[in-house]
Amino acid sequence: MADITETPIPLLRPATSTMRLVWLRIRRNWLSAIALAIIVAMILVALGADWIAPYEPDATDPDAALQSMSWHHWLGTDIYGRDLLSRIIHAARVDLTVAFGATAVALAIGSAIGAIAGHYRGLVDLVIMRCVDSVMAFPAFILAMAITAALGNSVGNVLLAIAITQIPTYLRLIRGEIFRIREMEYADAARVVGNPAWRIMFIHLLPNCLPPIIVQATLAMGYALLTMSALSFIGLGIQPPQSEWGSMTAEGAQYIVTGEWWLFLFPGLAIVIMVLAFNLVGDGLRDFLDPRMRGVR
Amino acid sequence: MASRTDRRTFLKLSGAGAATLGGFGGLSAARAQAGSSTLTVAWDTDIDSLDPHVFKSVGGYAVQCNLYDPIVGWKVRPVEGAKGVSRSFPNEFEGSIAESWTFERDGATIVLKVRPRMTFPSGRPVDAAALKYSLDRALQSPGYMRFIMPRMLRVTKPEEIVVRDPMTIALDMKGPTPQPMVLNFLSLMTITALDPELIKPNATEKDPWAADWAKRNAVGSGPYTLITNTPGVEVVLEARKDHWRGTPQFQKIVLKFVPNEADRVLLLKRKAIDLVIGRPGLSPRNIKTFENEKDFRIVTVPDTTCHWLAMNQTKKPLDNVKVRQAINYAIPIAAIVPNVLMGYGSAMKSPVPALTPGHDATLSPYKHDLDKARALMKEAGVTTPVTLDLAVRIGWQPHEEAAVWIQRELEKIGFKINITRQTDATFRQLASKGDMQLSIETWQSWVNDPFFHMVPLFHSTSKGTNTAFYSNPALDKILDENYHEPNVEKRLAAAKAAQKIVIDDAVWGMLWYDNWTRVMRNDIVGVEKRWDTFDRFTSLKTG
Amino acid sequence: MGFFGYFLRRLSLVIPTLLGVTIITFTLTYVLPGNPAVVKAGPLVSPEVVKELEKEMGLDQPAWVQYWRYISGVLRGDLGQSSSTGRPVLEDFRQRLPATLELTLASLLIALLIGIPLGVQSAVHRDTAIDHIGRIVGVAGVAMPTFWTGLLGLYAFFYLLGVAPPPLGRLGSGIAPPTAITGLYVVDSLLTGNWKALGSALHQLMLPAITLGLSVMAPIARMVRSTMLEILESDYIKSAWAAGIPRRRVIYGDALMNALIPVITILGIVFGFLMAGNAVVESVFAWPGIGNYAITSLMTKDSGPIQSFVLFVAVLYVVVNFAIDMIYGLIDPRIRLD
Amino acid sequence: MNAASVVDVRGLSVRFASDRGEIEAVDAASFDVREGEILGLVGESGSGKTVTATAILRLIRKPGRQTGGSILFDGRDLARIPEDELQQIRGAKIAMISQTPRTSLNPLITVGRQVARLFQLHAGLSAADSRKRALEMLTLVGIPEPERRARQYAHQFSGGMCQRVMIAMALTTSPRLLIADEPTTGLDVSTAARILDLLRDLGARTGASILLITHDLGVVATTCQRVAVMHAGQVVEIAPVRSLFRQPAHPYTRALVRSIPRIDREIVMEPVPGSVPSLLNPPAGCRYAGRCPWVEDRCRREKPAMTPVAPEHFVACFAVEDGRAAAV
Repeated sequence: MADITETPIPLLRPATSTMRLVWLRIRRNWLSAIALAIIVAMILVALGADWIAPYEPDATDPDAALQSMSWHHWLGTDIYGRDLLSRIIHAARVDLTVAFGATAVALAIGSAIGAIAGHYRGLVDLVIMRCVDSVMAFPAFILAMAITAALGNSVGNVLLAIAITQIPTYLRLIRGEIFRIREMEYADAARVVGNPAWRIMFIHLLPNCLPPIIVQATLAMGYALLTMSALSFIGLGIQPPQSEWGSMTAEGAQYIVTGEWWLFLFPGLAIVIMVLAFNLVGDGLRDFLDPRMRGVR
Repeated sequence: MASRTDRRTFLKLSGAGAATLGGFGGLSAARAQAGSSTLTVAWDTDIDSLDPHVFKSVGGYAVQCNLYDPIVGWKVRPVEGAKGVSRSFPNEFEGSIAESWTFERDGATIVLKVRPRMTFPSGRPVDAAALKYSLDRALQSPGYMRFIMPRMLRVTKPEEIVVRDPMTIALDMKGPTPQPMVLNFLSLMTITALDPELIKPNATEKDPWAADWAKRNAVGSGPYTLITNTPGVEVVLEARKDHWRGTPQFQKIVLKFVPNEADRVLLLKRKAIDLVIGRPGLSPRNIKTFENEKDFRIVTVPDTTCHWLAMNQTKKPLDNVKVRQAINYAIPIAAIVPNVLMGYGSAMKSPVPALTPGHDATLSPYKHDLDKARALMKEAGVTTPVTLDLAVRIGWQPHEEAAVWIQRELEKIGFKINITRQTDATFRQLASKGDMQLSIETWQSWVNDPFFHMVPLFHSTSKGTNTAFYSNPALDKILDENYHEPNVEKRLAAAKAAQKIVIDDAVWGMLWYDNWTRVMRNDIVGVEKRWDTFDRFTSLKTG
Repeated sequence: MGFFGYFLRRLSLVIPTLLGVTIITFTLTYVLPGNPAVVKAGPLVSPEVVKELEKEMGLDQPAWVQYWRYISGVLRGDLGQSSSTGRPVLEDFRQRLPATLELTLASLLIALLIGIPLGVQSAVHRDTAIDHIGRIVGVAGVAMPTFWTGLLGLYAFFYLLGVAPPPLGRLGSGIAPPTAITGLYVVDSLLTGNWKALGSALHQLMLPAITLGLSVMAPIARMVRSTMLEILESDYIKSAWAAGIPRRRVIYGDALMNALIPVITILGIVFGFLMAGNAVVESVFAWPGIGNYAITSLMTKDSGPIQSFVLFVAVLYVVVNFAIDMIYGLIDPRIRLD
Repeated sequence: MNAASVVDVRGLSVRFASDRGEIEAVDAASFDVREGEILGLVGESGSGKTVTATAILRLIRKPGRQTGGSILFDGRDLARIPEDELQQIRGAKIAMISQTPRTSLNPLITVGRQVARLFQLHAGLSAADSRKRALEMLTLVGIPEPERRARQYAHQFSGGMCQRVMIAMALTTSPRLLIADEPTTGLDVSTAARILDLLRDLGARTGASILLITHDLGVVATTCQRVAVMHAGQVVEIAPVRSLFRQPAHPYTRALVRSIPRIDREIVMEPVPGSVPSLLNPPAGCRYAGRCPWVEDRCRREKPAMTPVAPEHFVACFAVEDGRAAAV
């Protein structure tokens, strides 16, 4: 029997509607709510880039080169007279593709290998975990740098490089959860009743793994954006004609000293805002999904 | 004062944003140093080797030009209408290690008279014996001089280098050789005097020319000596007190490694450095921002650096001459020169640079004419849009910008162009393997001679540098037969014939010749630009 | 003997990891495009010469032979040659490592000095404005690409305001480095009482260290905050309150002491971030460390330094994490004495 | 009231804010602890005993807060004096030992140091003197080999030993009131008995009054002089031990007494019928109404006041007031 010292929660009875609770939590986490709205908005902008962007992203106009912000070009133009806003909007596609793609790939590969390690245990697990240790021995960015340098800097390779650095996280998460479930008595009981193993895994794995995975994946997308932009800065980023915010910022860096600061500032801001949004949503989700935090206050 | 100028410039450039930050101008750390004896220079290269006889980085060559003396030198004369700048002119030479020279055997032998009382920093004399040792080493040590010397000078064995008396040395070439070619070759900083007494103790059985040691140690007789070389940080040179040219004003040269161009601009604008050198050093767009700044001076003179659109003839449809001609008609060079080069360059009329003997600007029919280009495409039978990759090197800003202009025009005549950006090394590798389709290439010949220039670029046997993979036996024949033709008139006529073939075959998509441009503190004069484009600090002074 | 067992257990994991690391670095360089022989030979030589060079450099051997040569070279301290400086990579590393260490340690110090109080205050004032601001500052710190903040800082503090020195290395121009003891200019100038060099070294270090420090401060602040929250709720803190221990001492003594133990464990991760950030920040500020070296080499496809940098960082990362585990074991009596 | 009160709690209310509304953890609780006595505070889990104790030291943390009442200590209201003065009282004049001795000691500080620093803090002794006094104190609470044990850490101690250390810490400065919150939870029976003996013994020797919080009426019977019964945040009955066990008045107390196992003093209690009501927006009346066999309308509407049923014996129940309870 727990005493009241811990928290007064055990005494709670559902006295209010679920909707109200959700609203209360959003109100408490208004920052995360705004961040989520930004992400959703950015996804919509990326999807509708062709309609939203005022100009073709690659349409050069030498007469309008290096113009500052104006009614015609809200965020100015670059040396080729391309509209910066349109380019940022179109670049969102590449950035979000890599961010979501890398996370999805890492999640898929990580879960699969994690499940194998968890299922076979023993030697297989040992070998897999030593490989994971080796991969994790590299700071993520350094590994991504080495992989991109080796494979060449296409969207696919950058995506893959970032994904590889994230695999261990999911792999260990899934593996650990499988180990935990195997230990549990009710899994044995369910097996006796005749449920196939995968079903037991799936039923018990999903609800336990999902919250940390969602939180992890959200944060990872922010890191993916940062990694990509840093790769671009050191010259390993995505190549034209595709542009992404990081390479745009890196290119823009050449122009700050000559006064064309917008080329550096705005793509960089796009990264900052998106990473900030992913992080805030991740933090918010952590609070929201972590059962220990639920209901306090 | 200086800081105020900076602020005003910045305010002008960036408008409202700066106003809020504006109050701190007085904190500037500008260095007033007229008459100072230290010159701080920014560059973007390390020194990979100090051995004159091996192929090396720009940094290696640039430093070597100040640590060694050439045997013969390119003479410089003031450029008219420009303050404090001189340049070399075709076929004008001056004495250096060789005070004077004469030709014998109808030009098959050159006799060099070594400058008297010339010494290495060690105090040992630079004499015929030292020169003989150095030339023997060039011919025999690992490195690329052993390939180039027999080709150009037609000296293949040490026995052909003869010491006649302590101050006289003769080179016996295979036959009569064009004199300017010989003198140009002897003006290269890679063919110089090394202090034999420093090399010899470091030689081993496996390494008889001490190639390992020479990589890290300078043994020249030049106006400067190397004090420190800290890769990635700085290189410090100090002037010799006893050099035959006299003592330079700048006693100490500090070359700071600044890999990022934006940083170089920043440092120069803040006067943390006096001068930016290197290739490209500063790109035209950044140079332009210094045009109206009274604290800085831009020195710009025409040069022999060629930039062209390389078309790999092993890739369809670039094997078709009509397609290549069409591309030449589509290149908007008239727009690129002012908009990309900001005027710091000029349109290419021939693959042989305008300053090179034999250059003929009248041969090329090409000018921007899309109708003509489309007609040629039609004649070539190319109807469906053709997709091609156009590769440029990362960080070569004019190339990246020009690529976009070219892309736009080529797409108007039936191409779909993907611009790809490669690091320098990848670019070079793809080019030499023949994996490029279109790329923007550059070349500068240290020896200002049409044949020296054309052979590596267009001769069918020139692997690696003939990036078009162009092969034309008729051209090969002209180049081979006239490379060492001593008759000046005949040789120039052959150069013209060769040029015509190359232009008619539209081997290159002709782009531009660069200007040689330096931005520096406004009180620096005595700038000298030679054919190899490397800076000599000995002539620089304030005034 | 609990600690010794713990030491052995952890050590047994380190060795296969290091082996894996070398295999990964080798594989990555093996497939790295850019033929070192072509780079070395220069443009004017024939393919035959390149072939000859390839043979000389052992590039024609099968992968496993090359790996064996690579690993035995690494064990002998032979990291190959750099084609851009023409020196053995090890020598270049030795020259540049102090710069990197100095920057890394300074950044870590800044991150800890800001991150810990920030985390503590956020936890103590949970859900108040202080907490929210702390959280935003922390998250914003990680959300900004370091090269972006670095360049902005350079532009503002060097170019516009002139309070930061030019990004030209570790000492101002004309200032001689202090007598080398540790290689860290700040430490050496302190030890030798060279105040001029100290001032200059700190001045040069300021902007890059703050840039890098801010980027890794957030995980520290976040970890401190969450462990502090947990610990402030713990029984022993409650009993400390009840025992009338003064507030500051409870928070910054009893609670923080316990909160710092988990923080030590994330220092490994922070170190990883620092090494990664280092490369970029060094490149922005032309800081003469190994990160800048690697990135410059990336441009010139100088494979020796890149390969060695990646290997070096990974090994260092493994060693640092191992050391952190050991420190953790030494500090926490629950591990040390069991 | 014959003897002087050390602490007099009057109408104490404590509330916790939550997503769903206010939780009234303590509702107008009143009781006093007298000079030299051991007062038992009993009730089921969640009845507000610990919150009450925490409130006395004013250590209620957000989202909780004291919403009413006063806590008179030496004639001053602890709820209203400045924090720095309170600091002088906590640990020094009012000490507390908790139900979780093992986790109540700082894991990173040696046991000896944790005791010694209280001497430094509250008695202003030098480091050396504090150390000496700490060893004496450890000896006093029955720690064998105190020299060696003082250099050890909490995790090297058993639960009982930890509780002895806690007691040693609590008594360093001869407090006037010692709050012992379930001091025997988690200890085996014989250890628990010895800890209680120690408390009783030391209480008598140092003259400290003890507020013993427990859910075990057996403990109360053997240790305390008087007892206060709490239910759902309300004090429902206060009486001398003898009187309470002989004639429990409140229906809840009756149920509690009935639930005591006969022979041994196992800590587990027979459950009282029904469950503790929600403290979230609780009804206005008696909180036992939902479980009470004698409930009537008035119980749900009004709150019964404390009324005497015997000397020193007070109860808050309309049924008792009305005499209906006696019928059972």
